Amino acid sequence: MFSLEKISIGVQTALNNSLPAFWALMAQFAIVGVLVISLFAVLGLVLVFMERKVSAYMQIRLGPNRVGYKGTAQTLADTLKLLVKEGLIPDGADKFLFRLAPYVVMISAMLLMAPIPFSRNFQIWDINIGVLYISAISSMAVIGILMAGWSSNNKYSLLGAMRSGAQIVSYELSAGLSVLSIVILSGSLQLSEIIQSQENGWWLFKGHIPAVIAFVIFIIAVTAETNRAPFDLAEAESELTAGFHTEYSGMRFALFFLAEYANIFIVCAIGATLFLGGWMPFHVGSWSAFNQIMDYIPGSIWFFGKTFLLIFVIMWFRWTFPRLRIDQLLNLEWKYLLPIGLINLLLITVMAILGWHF
Amino acid sequence: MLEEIGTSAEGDLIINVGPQHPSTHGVLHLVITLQGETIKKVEPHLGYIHRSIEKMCESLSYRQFIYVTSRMDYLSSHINNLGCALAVEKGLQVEVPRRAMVIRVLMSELTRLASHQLWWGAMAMDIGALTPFFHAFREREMINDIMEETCGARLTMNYMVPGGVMFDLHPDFQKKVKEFIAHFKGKIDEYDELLTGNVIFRERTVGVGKISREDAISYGCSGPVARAAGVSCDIRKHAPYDMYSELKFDEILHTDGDCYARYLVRMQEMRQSLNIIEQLIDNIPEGDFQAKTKAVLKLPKGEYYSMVETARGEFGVYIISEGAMTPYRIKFRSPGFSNLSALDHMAKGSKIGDLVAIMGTLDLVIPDIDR
Amino acid sequence: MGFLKNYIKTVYEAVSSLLKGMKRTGYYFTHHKEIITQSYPDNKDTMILPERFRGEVVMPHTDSNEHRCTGCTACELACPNGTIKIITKFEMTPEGKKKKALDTFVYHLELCTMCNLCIEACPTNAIKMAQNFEHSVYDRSQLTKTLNKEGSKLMEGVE
Amino acid sequence: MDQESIKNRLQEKYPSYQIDEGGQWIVLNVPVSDWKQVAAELRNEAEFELDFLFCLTAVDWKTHFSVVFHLRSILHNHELVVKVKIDDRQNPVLETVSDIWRTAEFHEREAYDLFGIRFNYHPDLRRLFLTEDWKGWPLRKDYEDPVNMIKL
Repeated sequence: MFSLEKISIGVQTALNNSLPAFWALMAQFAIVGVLVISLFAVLGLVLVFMERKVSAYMQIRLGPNRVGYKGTAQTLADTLKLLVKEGLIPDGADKFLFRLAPYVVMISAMLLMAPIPFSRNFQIWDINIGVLYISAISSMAVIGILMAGWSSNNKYSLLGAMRSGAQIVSYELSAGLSVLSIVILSGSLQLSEIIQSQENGWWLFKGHIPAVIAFVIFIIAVTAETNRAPFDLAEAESELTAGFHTEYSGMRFALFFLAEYANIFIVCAIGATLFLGGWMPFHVGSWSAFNQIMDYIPGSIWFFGKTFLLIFVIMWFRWTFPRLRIDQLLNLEWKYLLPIGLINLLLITVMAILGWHF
Repeated sequence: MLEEIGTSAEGDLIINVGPQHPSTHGVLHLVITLQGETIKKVEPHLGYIHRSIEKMCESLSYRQFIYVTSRMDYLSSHINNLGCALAVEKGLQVEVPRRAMVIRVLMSELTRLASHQLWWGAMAMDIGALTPFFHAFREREMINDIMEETCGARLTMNYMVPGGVMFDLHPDFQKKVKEFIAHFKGKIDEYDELLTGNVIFRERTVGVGKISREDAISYGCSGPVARAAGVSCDIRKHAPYDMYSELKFDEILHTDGDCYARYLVRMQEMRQSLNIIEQLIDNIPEGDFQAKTKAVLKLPKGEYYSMVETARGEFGVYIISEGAMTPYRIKFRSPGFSNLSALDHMAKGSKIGDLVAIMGTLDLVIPDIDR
Repeated sequence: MGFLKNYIKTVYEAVSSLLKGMKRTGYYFTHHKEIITQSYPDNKDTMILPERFRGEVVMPHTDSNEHRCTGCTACELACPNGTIKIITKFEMTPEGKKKKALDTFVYHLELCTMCNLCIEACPTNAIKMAQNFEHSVYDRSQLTKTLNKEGSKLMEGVE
Repeated sequence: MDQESIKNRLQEKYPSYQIDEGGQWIVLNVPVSDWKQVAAELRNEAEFELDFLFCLTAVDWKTHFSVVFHLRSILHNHELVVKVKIDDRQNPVLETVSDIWRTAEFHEREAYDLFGIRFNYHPDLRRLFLTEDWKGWPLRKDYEDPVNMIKL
């Protein structure tokens, strides 16, 4: 059976046998770096194409269908276009920060890749405070956005950045609370253990209704955190033209664009890991025959399937809903999501203590 | 003309919205004074597409000037043309054949539907929902096809001529319109599903951009903007032209005067337009489609004013004739111009997002404002 | 308790209204037959334009290179934009009389608004509207066209 | 009110003004000096209540200007046309009515922009369509612009 775990272990032993320990580690770093960067590039291409097709079908259009087989190379063509485009820096911009901002956003997205388990034991860094690490790093992206908005010397950008700041900081709370509920249920911050705890069923099903509520809140909160419609106030096209990246063009814009999609992938991967069991196949309690059949599907396919399902849901949101206003956005967080999240967390705690979950 | 773009003396942020901006639908330029996200003042700067159509018309004959008016409010070009044709007919004392009148009303209502559909999609896009735009265009495309078949063009038809219409109806017209009615009746409920009931949409529009009845009158608002504030101002009811006095339809009135009321007025107007088309489509009388008119039209000395209800409101044509081949002076009263003047009043104290919603529900067509 | 009931009701209504919209877009996502866009230049061969569609003014010629234009300039007068310029010449009739005839029919497509007034004005049906709509060229001067063909003459019997 | 009673009522109220009829609507000719007061009366008196200014324009008669106001009463559904004749062609001035009908603010700016008629006490009398440095008043009959105007 195909397994990413075997490949990674094989590579590791091969490296350790042929190189001294330090250089083996360095070689591992290099391999991981190259893999992450290429994963990002592939993700960007795939997700942008997916978004275009999803939006097209929802809008009764055909979508890209000319470049490559059924338009699959369209995003590649667009990337090439962005690469050769001139990257303008507006007069009066803070040039250093202006250049730095896309990298901050991008790097924070890349760092988030570290604790995500793609398959059994296929994980860059199985840190024991994985969930904490994720919530810490994911708040870093806002610095990049604020940097971009401020350094552009453009009022639209500034407004967009300020909106984004208020939005991400508030929604971090709800996302954190719903992540916490899973931490309480599984009793661990380590992602591999959280997944292991879902061996007899995913938390979404094991945790009764409170887990479902936490899941819904999580999806809403991460949609807001990644600046996706209906919460795309930071780049609200009809209000702020393009928000914080109004002045960006060429490759710098492409980095922002890529980071947006990479962020979507990451938050969906986290959602899939926490609530839907990550690479863990669909298991039902004591049905061992059923569970064994499910095990024949490799973990990585389960992981990507779940992640892309969540990504599709987030895209579905975007192509259906109107945008909220900034005050309504904060209302939604502070008046609805946060209180519901807190009560929900209390319920889950009670449930976990009394052992009502499966 | 433009202030030094920066911050005002009080430290407020001054932002240029437009002339190139996704939500101004054209080249409208608004200079807005902001305090944080709250709007203190909106000041429109017009003229980016000013062509001085009124001056142009002074050198065009009474047949020729009609086509120019399609370029004002291009979304209700039929109705604009109709207004001009009515004004000329008033001067010429021509009796328009009944068939022509029915065709004119049918075309006007189809235009109104097409315009409202485009508005629906564009307004949804302003508010942030991108999908409705394409759904609206699906139905609009059907109307455009009908127009193309009968009038020969999709947007600027120049179909109305003094004394009637330019061509007879296409043989397929009735069939296609019936198909359209059957199709659209199902789809308008989908419109409601997608947007009307949506909680985010309601949040964005209910209570936003309020204008009271008195203010609406004082600002000269007309059309759905005024009717949403409770001003009964439908020209089709108050000064019926062509066949409208014989038709059964309701004037939609709401009293809230906010964006949501304007939205509802237009949505219900679409149903009313469908109703009018249904009444007429099976009762198109036989006969001429154009009255006999002289090759060279000369209006007797005098003043002629005709009003029609376009999709945006009251469109007036004021012709002053000195008895020559060309008008001495023409004034077009465009609905968007007066509606725009109320924008500052509506948007004061609301957020930037609201400004976009208000502009969306005002349904501004910039060439109509600039002329 | 009323507050809590209202609160739950608002949340429920909000969520159900959102789901309704998602149901609609989800329907279209899964029903690809409803797609209405066409792949424009690929479908050029099957595209049908209505015969009344106004794309460009043309002057039909018969096989023997005859047209129906007498050079009366009615269309030139009817045109609101100065799109048409007719240059006439004097021809000798067999009886030895001088007769006005068309020399060049200049048509400025770049000025034309396709308002159809010239076609309406023409007493001899010499011009008509063609259905082509792809007018873009690289040089503006190419938009100024001469409608009567080289060496063409007036059809017999058209006055 | 129908046209006849409007006419009678106007004659009673403004005996010195010329009233034209025969057109579509009754036309009341008001001198420049009285305009503001007449406007307020027409707007506020219950029997007229002409609260809807639907068209405001100016006409250049080569010797003089006339500013034409089309008024409607939403309540009574009757219309009245008021014409104000401005003789001074060099320096045409009229008092603003933008405080009576708010819509006049834009319309007067338009008339100022295109005809050069100044409206005194207007809150914000600037060019509306044209740029501030535009020379001349395009809708006047004697306006010449050899560059932008194409004579056919």
